[in-house]
Amino acid sequence: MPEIFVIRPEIIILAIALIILLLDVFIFRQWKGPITFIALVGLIFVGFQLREFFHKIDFYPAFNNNFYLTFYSTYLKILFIISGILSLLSANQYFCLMREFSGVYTSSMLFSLIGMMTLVSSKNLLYIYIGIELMSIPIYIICAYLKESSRCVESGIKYLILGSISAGFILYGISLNYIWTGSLSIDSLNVQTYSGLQLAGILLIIFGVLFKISAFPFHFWTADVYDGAPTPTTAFMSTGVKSAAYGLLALLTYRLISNKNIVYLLSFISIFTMTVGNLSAINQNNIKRLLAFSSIAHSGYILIGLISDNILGGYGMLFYLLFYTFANLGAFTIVGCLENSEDEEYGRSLGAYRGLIYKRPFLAISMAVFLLSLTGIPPFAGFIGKFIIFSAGIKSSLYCTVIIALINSVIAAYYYLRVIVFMFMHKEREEDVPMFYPFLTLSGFLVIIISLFINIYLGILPTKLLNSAYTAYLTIF
Amino acid sequence: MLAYIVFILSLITIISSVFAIIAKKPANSIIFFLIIFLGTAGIFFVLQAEYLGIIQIIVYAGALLVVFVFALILVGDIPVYKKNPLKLQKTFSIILVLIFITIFWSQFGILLFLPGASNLIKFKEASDISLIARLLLKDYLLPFELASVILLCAIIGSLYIARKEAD
Amino acid sequence: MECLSHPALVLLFPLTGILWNTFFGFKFKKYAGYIASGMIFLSFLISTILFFHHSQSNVVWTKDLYTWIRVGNLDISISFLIDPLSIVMLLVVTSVSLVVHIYSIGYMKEDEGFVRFFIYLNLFVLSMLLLVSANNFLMMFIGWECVGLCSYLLIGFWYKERAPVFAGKKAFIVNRIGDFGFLCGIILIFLNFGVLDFITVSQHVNNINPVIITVICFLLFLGCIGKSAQIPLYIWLPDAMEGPTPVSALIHAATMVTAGVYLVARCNFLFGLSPCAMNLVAITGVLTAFFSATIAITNTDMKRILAYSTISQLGYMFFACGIGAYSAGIFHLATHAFFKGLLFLAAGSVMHSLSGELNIFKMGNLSKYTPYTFWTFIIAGLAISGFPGLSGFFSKDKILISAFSSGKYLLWLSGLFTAYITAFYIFRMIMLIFFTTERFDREKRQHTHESPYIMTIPLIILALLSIIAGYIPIPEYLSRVLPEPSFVLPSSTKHLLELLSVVVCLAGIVTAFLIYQKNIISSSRIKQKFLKLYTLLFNKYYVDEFYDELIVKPVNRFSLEFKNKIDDLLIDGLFVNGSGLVIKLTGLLTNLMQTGYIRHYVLFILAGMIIILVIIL
Amino acid sequence: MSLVCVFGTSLLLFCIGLIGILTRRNIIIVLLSIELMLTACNISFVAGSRLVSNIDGEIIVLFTIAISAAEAALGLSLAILWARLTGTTDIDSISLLRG
Amino acid sequence: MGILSLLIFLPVIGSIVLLFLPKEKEYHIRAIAFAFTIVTLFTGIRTLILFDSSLAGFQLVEIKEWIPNLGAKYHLGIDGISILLVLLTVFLSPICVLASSAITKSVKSFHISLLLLETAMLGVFLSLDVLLFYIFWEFMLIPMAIFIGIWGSGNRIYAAIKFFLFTMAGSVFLLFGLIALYIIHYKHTGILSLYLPDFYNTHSHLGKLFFLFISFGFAIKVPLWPFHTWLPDAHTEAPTAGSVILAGILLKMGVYGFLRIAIPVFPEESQYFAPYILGLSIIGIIFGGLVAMKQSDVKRLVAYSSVSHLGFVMLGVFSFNLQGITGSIIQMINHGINTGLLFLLVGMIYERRHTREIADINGLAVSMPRYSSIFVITTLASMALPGTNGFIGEFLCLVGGFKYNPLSGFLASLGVIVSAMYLLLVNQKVIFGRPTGNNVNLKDLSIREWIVLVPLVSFIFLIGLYPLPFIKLIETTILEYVK
Repeated sequence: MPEIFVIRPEIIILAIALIILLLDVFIFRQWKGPITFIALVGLIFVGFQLREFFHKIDFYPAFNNNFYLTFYSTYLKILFIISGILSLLSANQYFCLMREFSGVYTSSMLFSLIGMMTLVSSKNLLYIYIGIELMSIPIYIICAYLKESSRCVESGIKYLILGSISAGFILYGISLNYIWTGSLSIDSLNVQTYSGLQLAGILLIIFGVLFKISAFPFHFWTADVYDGAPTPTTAFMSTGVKSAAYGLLALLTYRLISNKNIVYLLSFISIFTMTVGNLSAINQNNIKRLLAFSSIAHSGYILIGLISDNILGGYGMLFYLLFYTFANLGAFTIVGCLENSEDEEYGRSLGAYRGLIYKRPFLAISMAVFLLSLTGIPPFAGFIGKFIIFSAGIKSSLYCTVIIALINSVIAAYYYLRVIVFMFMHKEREEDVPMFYPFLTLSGFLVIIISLFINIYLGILPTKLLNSAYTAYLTIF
Repeated sequence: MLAYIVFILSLITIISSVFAIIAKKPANSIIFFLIIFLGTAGIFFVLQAEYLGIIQIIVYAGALLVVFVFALILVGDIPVYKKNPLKLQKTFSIILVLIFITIFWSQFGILLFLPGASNLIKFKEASDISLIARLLLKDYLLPFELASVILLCAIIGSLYIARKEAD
Repeated sequence: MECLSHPALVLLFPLTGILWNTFFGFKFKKYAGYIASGMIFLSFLISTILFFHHSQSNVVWTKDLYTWIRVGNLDISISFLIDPLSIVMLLVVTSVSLVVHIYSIGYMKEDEGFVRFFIYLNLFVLSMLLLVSANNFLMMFIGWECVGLCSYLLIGFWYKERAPVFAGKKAFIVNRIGDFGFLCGIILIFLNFGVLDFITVSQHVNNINPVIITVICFLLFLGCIGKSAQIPLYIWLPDAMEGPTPVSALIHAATMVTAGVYLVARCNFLFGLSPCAMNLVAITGVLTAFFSATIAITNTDMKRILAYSTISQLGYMFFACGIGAYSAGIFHLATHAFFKGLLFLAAGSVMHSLSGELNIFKMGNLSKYTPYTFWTFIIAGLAISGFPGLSGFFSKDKILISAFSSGKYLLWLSGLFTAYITAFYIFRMIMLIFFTTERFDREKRQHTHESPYIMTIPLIILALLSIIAGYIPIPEYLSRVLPEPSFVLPSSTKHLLELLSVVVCLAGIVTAFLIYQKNIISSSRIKQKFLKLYTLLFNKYYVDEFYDELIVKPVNRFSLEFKNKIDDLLIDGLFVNGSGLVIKLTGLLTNLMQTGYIRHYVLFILAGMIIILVIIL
Repeated sequence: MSLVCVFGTSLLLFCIGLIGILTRRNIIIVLLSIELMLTACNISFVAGSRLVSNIDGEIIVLFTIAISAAEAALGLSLAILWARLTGTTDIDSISLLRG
Repeated sequence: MGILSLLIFLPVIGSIVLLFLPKEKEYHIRAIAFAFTIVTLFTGIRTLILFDSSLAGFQLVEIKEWIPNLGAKYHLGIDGISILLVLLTVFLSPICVLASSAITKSVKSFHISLLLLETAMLGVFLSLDVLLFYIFWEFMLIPMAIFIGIWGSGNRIYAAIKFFLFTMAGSVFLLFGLIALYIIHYKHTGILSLYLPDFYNTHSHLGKLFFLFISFGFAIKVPLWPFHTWLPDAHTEAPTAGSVILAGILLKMGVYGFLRIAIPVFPEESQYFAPYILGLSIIGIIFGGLVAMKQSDVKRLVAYSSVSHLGFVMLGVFSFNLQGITGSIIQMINHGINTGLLFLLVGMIYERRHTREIADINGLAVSMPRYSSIFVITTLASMALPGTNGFIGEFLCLVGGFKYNPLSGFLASLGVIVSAMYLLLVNQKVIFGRPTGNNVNLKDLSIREWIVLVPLVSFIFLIGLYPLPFIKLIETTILEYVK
């Protein structure tokens, strides 16, 4: 098997991206529909390819052991592809009324996907650095995608500056680690006897990754960037990018878990992350910021899965990421849907959700399911995710962290419930604004219905997916 | 001998970077940055990483700074947006950064006892360019390609973003 | 005969009456009273059959109907106990009820709640029969509570007015305080004996620690105090007079209030083992008898005077039980049922003729208008005063003699004095109602008339009973089951004592006669002389006010404070909503950190990093 | 000893870059400061490569240079866009999103 | 599919059927919802017939693999502790459907929620798998909160959020405790299992902590005294059917949790904490009643009376003896019936008068005599008059309490007085007196309302006069349990 084989998915995606760029410029100048279609077909194809990998290849090193194809990476790659597909559909829904939609957006997303896919397969810090950059740089573009909107541009700039700084920290950390160990291999992080210098380097790397998963105190950018960016971008960032960062962090912590200090550090970070995220979300009236803060909080929960030193936590995290991807994408699609149909400012506020059940029961119910799933209320998938993660935490005797996480999920329930209250229990006030009916396209509908199905299905019958996550986590190297 | 050169180059770089940061006018900053990049390239040369030194001069000092200059020209002289007092910010920044330096510098102390700590000379006689090339096309083939994708992406993005819409 | 002697039949008839009147009564409104009365009559018949049947076989019967509750060793059946005690009670209850039922047909004729009234009455009889025929404590408790319920419903019968409803509530709650004690006592009995039926408990009573028995007796006696309106829980009974008069006659004079006495008598095997409890019963009885009699002296409300008199007579009964003369107590219970029932019914007749007037100072010279009422009233009055030859004399005398013979002279003395007061206030009332001058309004005189036969015939029946009841050898009959005090007096002393009580009785009557009829002693002068005492008595020792200040208001205030301060403010406000608020405010704080400035963010991130690094490195 | 001196230089440059980001108002200078940080990393890598006798450090510098150029280009175009939208490149003006 | 699965999923099927009905056809929606609840009721009766009361363990057990990774199974079973509660649930549900004719807003969603609620409650009582149990337990929050929030009155949103958050705060601690048990069991045996009886007699050095956590979750649901403040709000604002279910069944889930999980899993710890819990129950009994007396809203009053009654139930449970536990189960059923009736009655008056203020309602005995008789009967049953169902439960609980500790029983008996105080107060103010204003002309009970009330009232007397069959049904299980 040639080495090129293992990067076939990445190559295909790259090819699609390039084709799209060309098509965009030369053929589909006015009507951009086929672009999404091509991208989707490509991504689905890649998804099936990866599924095949998942059944066949448990471990395959390439590029002189710098790039491993494992169940673990394949699982995450499928997750990214799913996130990509749904984000693209969501973007199609979001931009349906705008002229701006073009190949640049789609291809940027595809480029970012390549970055993520590289990231989780890498066994070399150089690969990781490149992966992070390849993942981030297209995101800067699609954050600032709506050029007329100063909010979008602001979010792009913020993300770029802060992201570059974090990349700088990672790089410096890599250099410190390199100075001490003389190796760029990820295995050099495996510290049995570490020096302060190396530990400082490792910490800097972790900080950089924590920045990407928006953990406290590196979370400050999250709300602003998520708020400003076009909603599909936000959705993509909060699912794909985050999952990739988590995939990477899991690779790192897998090697560092023997160091108790780092476990304590991460558990503290986890506590602060979820608390700060939830507390900040409580007073939000802007639904995008609300979801942004909630995604910070979820980072905190997932961290528990990472630091609990057992398989349960590992595959719990993988499961959590998957359901979270669906729930968040669904929610953001609905947010985009409402945001689009109204005056921008109002569309983002909770007021737009007032009495949604009477106007668009489908949207309201789906939104409620997503939010409840995020809250962790059974029988939706979020509950199973939380259950496993907390079980793992308790198994590793992280009692305090788990209790705080549980209390936090009550706080979180408050603001999720607030949205539900707005949708279901408030009457739409007539004097507020003229009635509007959110416009839902087929693609948006697809995203919502798929997410809905998955969230309910995984809540009731998670066995299959848990098995996959389990086998995937077994091959984390 | 080399040690002295390195020392002097470092000094120049650091001083000019300080100036670059405190310079009032952006244009002056860019000039100082030129000095920094050149100084860095000098350090590379001394460390016998000539290839990198050249690249550093070409890319950083050559291309990048020019782009910055262009940007500066395009943006023009920018009025201050809001008179936000930065004093507190500056004080805190400097304090924090000093702590940062202290932490890391104390970690560097350990390097002094390593055998190769003062060894500026290259470890191998073989040309590093060929070695780099071999690694780039073998171990680091994928990042190499991906770097090109990054550049492509950045190009497209910059184009898309900076372009004025024709309508 | 055999088949008719099942005690359940006694209960079946009132039950039938209830069901009939509930479901069909409103259709056949006219017949409701007759049906109810007929049912009670049948009950009475069955009771009589039971009596004869039982007196032939002469043993204690128990009849199980079905198992009510069985949880582990807690095994309680619905079953009946037939012994002389319960038979006496059954007979008294059914007979008085029958009379009252018939009387009510006339008395309640015009009332819109006619059918309802008879439903309640039947329900009451049912519960009362349940109470007296119960074979175990818990079943007795059913009856016990249900008579309380009926009392509540019947006191508040005229529910449109405020006062009856309030009085009903008061009665129920005060009764509940007693029931609380009773219930605790029952549970303690169960825990210590493992069973609840009277016979088994009485067999095992010697194996139990006397201290526990005393506690149980106290608790049971608390129940009696509540139900039988003894100090300190008697306050509900005077208020209960807000109900229709037949109700007062039946429930609050003749039957229900005597349930406490019945309980003490029934539990004689327990009380007998606890001298302490016995003393308590006796002292409570005497005190109640004395104090309520004094209150009755100054009262002006006819029914309330009777109510206080009832309390006083109940005190006698407890007094009797307390000194071990259970049969005397029950004897007095039976005679009292007749003459006090008669008093009330006659009072009802008086009210009927004066369209509801209650103040005895607004009556007078009624003997002219209402002869039947007058004569029956007089008979009852003489009976309660202990006039020789009438039933009250026998029973009361028996009590006093027992008291004397038990050696508790102080108690005996106060009992005797109470007898004097009783005779006095009863005849004070009789004088003011039937003699002296007419003091009622002119227009009322037009309507003043004797009650219809349906009301007077019951009066006559009761009057007859009041006369002859004393000759029935009830104590002897009861002594088969109830222990008799062991001490005997020489018959000379006995006769002396009898004479003494006759003298006391006559003295009371004469005093009343002198004061109110002849005005030889001016009542107002006495009033002036003992003004303080008079006010004290007139205001019933301020007991209602005292309870109001000491219990009702503090409980109310405490509840309100508890609701406002603890529940609403502390728990809900501070802990529940407060924590929510704190979280929200902290949220605002964390939101403040989201300044929007990149340099701030970098600074925060740097600070966080440095803190972590300093800690870890 | 001399290598340690180089490491010190890189650390100082990194920190000066940080100060630049923290205290300068002009987006362009901020972007330059980021470049300074990356340059500091480069120096560290090259010196490290000498210290551990391993060429990997030099290779990563190559990539860093490329990527930092890409980042800078993108950053500058965003800055220009921002200037076009709001008429300023003051970094404090980028604070519409907050709270 | 076993009968228990059928029992659980019939309402779900019903709600799915409703989902596809156009929402304009309100009559059909009601009819179908009613039909499904009735069918569920019959299934429940069938379960009762299949149930063998002479066996102690779980019966009609169904096991299927569910999530093998976590050791979770789809595991249902019924025993003496749950059978009565299940029957109560299926019995109250059709009544709730019938009682909701006043609902005109979103009829379809209302009935869907109702059916889902029924499923959740049945699921809680029937699951033997902890994860399954918790899923139903927590899922129940959603329809209930929606009930309160959409069809509630006045301050409904506050009440809905409070209900949701308060009970969820409890359930997360419960979740922690359950997970801890799960993990401890795993560490002891090496087997991942969520089968509830596997956890029984777990020993852990942190047992006390875990017991407290689990108890906290259940205590909020019960609600034990200082954790009760969600209840008055939720009860008051919920629509009639919501209140009935809330009082009738939901609160029982907390007690059921104590009986099924907290006590058997931590026998020693529960012994250790019993005095404290008993103390709280007694405070609840007495102060709940006193506070009820001072309420101005009928529903709030009834809600506080629930606090008081559930205090008796907890007293029975934590006396750890046969009488106490039997009594607590019977008392739960009674409370479901009595308080359910009270809420139905209050709902009926609310439909007529659109107010629940005690001060605004008076003299109903004059204008609605039949209604008033039922009301009085219910209050009497609620204050545990012998001969009604309330007495059986309360008496047995008190016997249990006395048996455990005479002092606690004695103090709890004071509740007998308090309950008379507040319930008679309602009677006095609402039922009796002369009607004024709008209270004069009120329509007495309609036939539909009779159909709603009569089954419940008949149970008042049935249980009150002949409770033996009910006791027999649960006796064997509890005998085994007490051991």
